[in-house]
Amino acid sequence: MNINLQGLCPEIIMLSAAALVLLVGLCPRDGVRRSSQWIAAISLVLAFIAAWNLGPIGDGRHWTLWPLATYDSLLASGIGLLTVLASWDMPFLDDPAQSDKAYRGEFFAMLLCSLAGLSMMAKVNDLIWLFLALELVSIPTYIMVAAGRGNAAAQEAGVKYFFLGALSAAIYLFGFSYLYGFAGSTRFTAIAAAFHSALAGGHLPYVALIGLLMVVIGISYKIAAVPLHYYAPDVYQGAATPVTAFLSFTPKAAGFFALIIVFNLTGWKLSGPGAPGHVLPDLLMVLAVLTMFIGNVLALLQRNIKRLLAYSSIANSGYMLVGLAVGPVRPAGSAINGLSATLFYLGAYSLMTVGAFAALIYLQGKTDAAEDLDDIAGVAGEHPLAAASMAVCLFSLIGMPGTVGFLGKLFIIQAALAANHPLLAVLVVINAAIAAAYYLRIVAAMYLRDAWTPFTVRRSLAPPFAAALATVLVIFFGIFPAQLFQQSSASGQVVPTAVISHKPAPVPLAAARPPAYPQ
Amino acid sequence: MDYTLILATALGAISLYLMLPRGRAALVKLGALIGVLALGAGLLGWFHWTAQEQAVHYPGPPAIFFYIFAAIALASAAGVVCHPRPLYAALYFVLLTLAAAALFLLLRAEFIAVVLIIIYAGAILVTYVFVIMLASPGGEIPAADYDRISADPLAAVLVSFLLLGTILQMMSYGQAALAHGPGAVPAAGPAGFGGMGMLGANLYSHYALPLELAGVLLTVSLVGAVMIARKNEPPVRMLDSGEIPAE
Amino acid sequence: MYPSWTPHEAAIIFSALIPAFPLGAAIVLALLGAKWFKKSSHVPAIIGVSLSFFIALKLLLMFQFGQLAAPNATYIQSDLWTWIGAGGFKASVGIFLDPLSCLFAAFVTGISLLIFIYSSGYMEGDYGYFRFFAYMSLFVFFMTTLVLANNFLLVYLGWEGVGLASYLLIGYYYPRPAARDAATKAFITNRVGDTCFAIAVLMIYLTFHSLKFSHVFYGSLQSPAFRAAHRTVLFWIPLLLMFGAFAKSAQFPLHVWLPDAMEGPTPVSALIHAATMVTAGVYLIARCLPLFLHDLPVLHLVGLIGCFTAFMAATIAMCQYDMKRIWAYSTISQLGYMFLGLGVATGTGAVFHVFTHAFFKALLFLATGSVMHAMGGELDIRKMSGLRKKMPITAICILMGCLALSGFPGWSGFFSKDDILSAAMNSTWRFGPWLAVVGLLTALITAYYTFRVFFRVFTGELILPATAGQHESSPFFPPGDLPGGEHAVNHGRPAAGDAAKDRHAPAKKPRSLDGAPAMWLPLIVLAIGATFAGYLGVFGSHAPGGWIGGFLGRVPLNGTIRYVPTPPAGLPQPVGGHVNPILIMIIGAALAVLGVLIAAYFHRINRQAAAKVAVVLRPLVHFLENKWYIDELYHYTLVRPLRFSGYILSLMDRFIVDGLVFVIGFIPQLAGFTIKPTESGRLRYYGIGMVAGVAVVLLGVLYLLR
Amino acid sequence: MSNPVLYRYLALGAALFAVGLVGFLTRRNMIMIFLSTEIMFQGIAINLIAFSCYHQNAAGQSFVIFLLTIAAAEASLALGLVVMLFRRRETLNVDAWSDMQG
Repeated sequence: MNINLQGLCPEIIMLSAAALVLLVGLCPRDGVRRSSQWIAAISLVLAFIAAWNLGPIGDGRHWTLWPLATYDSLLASGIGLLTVLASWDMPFLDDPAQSDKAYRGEFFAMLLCSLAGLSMMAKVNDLIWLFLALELVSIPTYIMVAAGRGNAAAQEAGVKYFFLGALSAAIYLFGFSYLYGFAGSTRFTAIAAAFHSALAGGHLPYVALIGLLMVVIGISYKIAAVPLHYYAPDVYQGAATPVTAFLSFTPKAAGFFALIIVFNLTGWKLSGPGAPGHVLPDLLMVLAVLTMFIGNVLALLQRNIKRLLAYSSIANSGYMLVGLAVGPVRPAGSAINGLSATLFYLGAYSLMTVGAFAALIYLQGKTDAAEDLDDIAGVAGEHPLAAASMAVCLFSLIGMPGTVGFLGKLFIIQAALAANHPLLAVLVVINAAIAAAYYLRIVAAMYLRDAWTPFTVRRSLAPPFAAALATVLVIFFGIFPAQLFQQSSASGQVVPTAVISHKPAPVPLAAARPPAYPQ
Repeated sequence: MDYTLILATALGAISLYLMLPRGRAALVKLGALIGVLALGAGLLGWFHWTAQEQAVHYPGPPAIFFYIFAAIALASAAGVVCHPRPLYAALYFVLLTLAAAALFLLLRAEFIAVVLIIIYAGAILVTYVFVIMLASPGGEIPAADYDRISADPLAAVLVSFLLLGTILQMMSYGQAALAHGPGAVPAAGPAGFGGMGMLGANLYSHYALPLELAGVLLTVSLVGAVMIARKNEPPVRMLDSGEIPAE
Repeated sequence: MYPSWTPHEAAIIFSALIPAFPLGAAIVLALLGAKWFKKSSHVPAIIGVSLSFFIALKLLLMFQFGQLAAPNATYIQSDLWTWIGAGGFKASVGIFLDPLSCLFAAFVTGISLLIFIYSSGYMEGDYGYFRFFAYMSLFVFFMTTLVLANNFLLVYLGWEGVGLASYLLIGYYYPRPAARDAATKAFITNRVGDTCFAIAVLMIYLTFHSLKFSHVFYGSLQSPAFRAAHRTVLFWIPLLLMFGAFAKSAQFPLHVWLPDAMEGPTPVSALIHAATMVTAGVYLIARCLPLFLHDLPVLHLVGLIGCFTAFMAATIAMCQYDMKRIWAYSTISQLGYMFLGLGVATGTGAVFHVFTHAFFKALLFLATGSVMHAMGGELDIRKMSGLRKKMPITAICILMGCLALSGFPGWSGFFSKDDILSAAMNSTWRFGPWLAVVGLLTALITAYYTFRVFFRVFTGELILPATAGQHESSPFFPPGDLPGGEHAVNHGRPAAGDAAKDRHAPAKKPRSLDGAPAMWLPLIVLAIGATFAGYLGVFGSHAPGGWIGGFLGRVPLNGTIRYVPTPPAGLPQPVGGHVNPILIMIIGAALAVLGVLIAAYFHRINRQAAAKVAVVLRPLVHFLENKWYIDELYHYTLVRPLRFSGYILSLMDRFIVDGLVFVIGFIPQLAGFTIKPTESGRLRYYGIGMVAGVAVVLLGVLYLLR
Repeated sequence: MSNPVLYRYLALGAALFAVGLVGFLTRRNMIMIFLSTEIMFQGIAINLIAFSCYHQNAAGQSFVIFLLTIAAAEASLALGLVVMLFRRRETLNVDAWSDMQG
C-alpha cells in the first residue's frame, strides 16, 4: 500500500488538529480550553484549502476516483466547518449542573476525527481501509451522541445508536469478508478485477452477491435508509441539537460515498438486460421508494422538530438512493447522471439541513434548546433573521424553485428520466408534494402563530452565523449552481476501478477530469 | 434446494428457541437434544457435499477436528445466548473463543489464534466480567428478571435463522463459484504462513495506513469511554477498563 | 433612443426589467422596510410596479405599431442567462415576448399598480405595513416572471412563487385562525395542481427534449408522425397541465381554496382575483393551446368543467350574504367562462374576458374594500342598505363594476362574455351549443346575483351596521389588549404601539365614507376601464374581435399554427356553425337586462312595496296577497329551484370537494399511522426490523435470481 | 472444483453470526447484547480466516487483526456506556431506555 501521503493532506490536517484540541482540552484554564473550537474551525478552513488545491497526485492507481475524493474532502471540511460553528457552544457546556466544563476539547476532537473519516472515505482503496474509515466516522459520533448532553434522552439515543450501529457494522463486515473471499484480496483493484471478469463471464457468484448485499444494506445504516432506518428518529431527537446537526450530515455523507465506491467495484455493470446481477438496481429502487415514503409519511405525524427533521433525513436519503440506483447511466450529451445528481443533492441537502439545525440551535426554548413546534411558535416576530434562514432552508427542502433544493430534486428526477425510469421520477415528485405539508407546518408555526413566551437565544454568534452562511449558500447555489454542479458532476463521472486496474496510465484521470461547464 | 441444510437450519432454530431462557429447565434439555440433532443434520449435509468430491484429497488435519471444534463453538455460542446468568454466559464466551482459536489453528492462522486467546479470553472478557460483577451488587446467585426470561424469542429466532437459511442456501447454489478463484486448497501453504513474521510484514507493508487509523480509533474510543462514563463526582474506578484494549 | 440597441434587443432588456423592478422593491422593503420606510413603505412598491407597468405599456405599443419584429417573426425570445446547464438539459432564464405575454404583462402590472395605490390608503397604519408591500411586490414579481418566461421550468418557478406569495398574503392576518387555515388550504390545494404541473413538465421534457416554448409548440409537435408516435403522452401532458391550471384558477374540483382566500386583506383578494394568481391558469392553457388543440378530448374537458364551474359558482353566489364571498364565487364563475372559451378554442375570447374581468373584478373588490373600511369590517348585505347616500363615489364605481360583471349591454363584460358564448354556440364541437345555453343561463343568474348585492347595499333607505364608521379591529391587537400593556404578544415589538395608536385614533370626520383619495381615485380609473375596456374587443381593428382579436390573432406563429382564433385546417375551428353572433348578442343582452330587472324587483321595488304595505295600506292586504302569490310563484318556479340547486351544490362543495382535498391530505397521514408502530422505541424491535429487512432482501434476491 | 472444506467453515461462520443475532435480539441485558455482537464478530473472523487460508494470502488474517482491534475499541466504549447507564437507572435492562417512540 504505497500511499502518497500528500493526497491525504486534508485528513492529516484534521487529525493533527484533533490531537491538538485534545491536548488543549486538558488545560485547566478555561480560556485556553475555549480555543479548541477555534482550532477546529481554522483546521477545517485549512483542510478546505488543501482539498481545493490538491490535484491528482501519484501514479493514478491509488487515487482512482480523484474528483470524487476532492468533492468528498471539500464537503467534509466545508460543511464540517458549518457544523463546528453550529456547535460552538454545546448546550452542556453552559449547563450549570455541569461544573466541569472539561469536555470541550474532547468534543471537538471527536468531531474532527469523524470529519477526517468522512474526508478520506472516497480515497479509500482497500476493504480494510474502508472498514476503518467507516468506523472512524461512526465511533466518534457514538460518543458525541451519548455524551453530548447529560439527560436521559441523550443516553437513550446513545444506547440505541451504539448497539444498532454495532449490529450494522457486523452486517457489513460479514459482507466484507465475503467480498474478500470472492476476490482473494482486500485491494479494490483486485476486487474490481474479479467483478469485471465474473461479470464479463456472465455470472455473478453468490459469494460476491451475498457480500455486496450485506455491505450495501449494512452501510445503509449510515444513511438511515430502509430497512436500517429505525434508529434515526430516536437518535436525532435524543441527541443534543448540535450533535443532531452533525449526525444529519457526516454519517450520511460517509454512507453515500462508501456506497458509491462499493458500487464502483462492480463497475456499475449490474443493470441492463441479462446482466447477472440485474435485480440489484431494482432492489435499490424499491428500497429508495420505501425510504422516501416511510420518511415522509411518518414525518407528517411529528410535532418535535428534531424528530421531524430525522424523518425528513430518511426521506432525503430515499431521494439520493434514487440517483444511486439509477447509477452513472448517462444519455449522450447529458452531464447529469444518477451519481452526479446524488452527489449534488448530497451537497444541497447538507447545506439545507445544517442550516435549519443551526437556526434551531440559535433559538432556545423555555427550558432547553427549541425542539417542539410550540417552542418556535411566532419566532419570526422577534428573530426575523433566524426565522428567515430556517424558512429558506425548509423551502429548499420542500424544493421551492430558486433554492438549491429545487435543483437537487430536479437533477434526481432528471437522472431518473434519463435512465428511463419515469415512474421513479413521478414517485419523487409525489413525495416532494407530501413533504411540503410537514415542512410548511414549521414555517407556519414560525410565521403564522403567536409567541407563547419570550425567546431566549444563545449567546454565541457562531450558530446564527452558520445558519446565515448556509442560507446564503442555499440561495446562491440555487441561482448560480455552476460551481457545485461542476464539482458534483465531475465526481459523478466515475471511472470503474476495474478499468483503472487494467490501465494504470493517467488515462482514467483525464477521463475523470471535470467537463467544461456548458453555457 | 439443499434439504439437509434447510433441515439443519430449522432444527437449529427450534433448538435455540427452546433453549432460550424462559424459566423452564425441561425445555432447555429438549432444546439441547434438538440442537445435537441439528448439528448431526448439518454434519450429514457436509458429508453429502464432501461425498461429491471424493476424487479430491485434501491434505491437512482430518475433518473430524473441524467437526469437534465447530460443535463446541456452536454449543458455547448457544450457551452465551441462552444462559440466564451473565457471568456464566461470559465464561461460555471464553469457551467459544478457545474453540475459535482451535479452528484458526486448523486454518493455519497461528498468530491470530494466539492473539485471540490473549486479547479476547485474557483481556476483554476480564473487563466484561468486571462490569458484570459491578452491575450485580447483590452477588451473582439470583439472576435478574430481565436475564431469566428472554424477550421475543420467536421473532428473533425466526428472522435470524431466515437470514442464516438464505445465506446457506445461496452458498449451496454457489458451490462452484470459487472454483475459478485463485487459491489452493487449505492447509497446504508455504512454511511460515500464518506466522507472526508473515503477518507483521504484511501489516507494515500493505496496511501501514490502516494501522495508523486503528491507533487513532483506539485513542478515540479510549477518550470516548472516559468521556461517556465520567461524572462530575470523582471518577468511578471501573471506567479505566477502556484503556486495556488500547495496549 | 437606444443608441446601440436594436429595438429587438431593447425589448428583451426592457422586458427583463418588468419582473426586476417589483423584485427590487420587495428586496428593498424586506431589508430596509422595518427600519427606514415604515409608513412610507408603499413608495418603493408603487415606484417599482409603475415602472414595470410603463415598460409593459411601451412594449405593447411597440408590438402594436410593428416596431419590434419583421413581419415573419411573431415572437421574440431570448435566453438572458443559463440557469442550469447540464449537457443536453438546459434551463435558462429567458424572455418570451408575444402579444399574449405582452398583454398579460401590461394588465397585470397595470391593475397591480392601481391596487397598490389603493392599498396605500386601505392598509394605512396597519401593523407590518412594509411586510404587506414586500409580499405584494413579490407576488407581482412572480406573476410577471410566469407570464414572460420562455420555458416551462421558469414558468414553474413563477407558478410556485405565486403560490408562496399568496400563502404569505392570505395568512397575513395570522393571529386569526381562519386566516392561517385559509393560507394552508390554499397552499395545499395548489400543491396538488403544482404536482400535476411538475409531472407535466417532466413529461414535456421527456417528449420534446426541451422545455422552451419555441421548441415545444412550434417544433416537432407540428409533424403528424411525431404526434402519432406520442399519442399517449400527448394526451397526458395537456390533462396534467389542465389540472395544474385548475388548481391555480380555482376550477372544480380544486376551487375550494378561493372563497376562503378572502381572509387576506381586501387588496390581496383584488390582486388574487383580478390580476395575478387565478389568471395564471388561464394564461397557461392559452399559452399551451397548441398542445391542447392536438388532443380534443382534453380541450373539451376543459370547456365542460369550465362551464360546469361557471354555473355552479353562480348558483352558489346567489345564496351567499357576505359580499366578498359573493365576489369570490363570481370570480370562480367568470373563470369558468374563460375555460369554457378555451374549451371551444377561442383563446382570444378567453383572454379578452380575462382582460375585462381584471378591471371589473378589481373594481368590485376594491369598492367592497371601501365599504368594509367604512362599515367597520361588516360585509353582510342584510345589515346594510342605501349606502349610495353615504358613499356616492363608491356607489357609482361599483355600479359600473356590477354592470360590467352582469354583462349589461354596453359594458365591458358584455362584449367579452358574448365573444365566448358565440364561439361556443358556433363551435364545431357537438356539445358547444349546449354549453353556450348553460352559459347564457349562467349569465342570467350572474346578472341577478350581482344586482342583488347592488340593490340591497346601495339603494333603498339608509341602514348602517352598528360598526359603521369604526375602524376594523386589527387582528394583531385585539380590543382590550391594546399595546403598551405587558402582554406577551407585544413583547419586543416597539413599533407596534405607534401603528396601533394611529389605527385607533379618531380620524377627521369625513363628509362621505368614501375614504382617502388614494382609495377612490383607483376606483374611478378602474370604473372607466370596466366600462370601456370592452370596446377594445369590438373596435380598433378590422379583424374579428376588434383590437384585442387583431392584436392577439395577427401573429401567425411559425407560419403553421396561428395563435387562435383561427387554427389551421384540420383543427377545431372556433366558428363552425351558422348562428348569427348578433343574435347571441341580443339574447345575452336581454338575459342580462332580465336578470337586473328580477333583482330590481326583489331587492329594490318589492322591498319598498312590502315596507309600505306593512306600514300604510293595512286594509289592502288581500290585494297585496295576490302580489305575494306572484312573488311566491316567482319564488318557487325560478328562484327556489335555482337556489336549491345552489344550495345542493354548495353542500357538495363543502362536503364532497372539501372531503376530496381532505382525503388527499389524509391518505399519507393514514399510512403514517399504520406504520407508526414500527417506531416502537425498543432497541430490540428495531434490531428485529433490521435483521428481518436484511433477510427479506437476501431472500428476495435469491428468489429473483434463481 | 468446488471446495467443501472452505464451505463448511463459511457455514460455521454464518451459523455463529446467526446465533449472535439471536442473542442480540433476545437478550435484555446490555452487556449480553454486546457480547452477542462479539459472537457475530467471531463468525466473521472465521469467514475471514477461512478465506485467507483458501486464498493463501495474509490479507484475511490482517483483516482479523483490525477486526479484533475495532471490536476491542467498541467493547471499551460499550462498557463505558453501560456503566454510565447503570449509574443512572440502576439496571442493565435495555428496555428501560425506550422512552422515545413514534
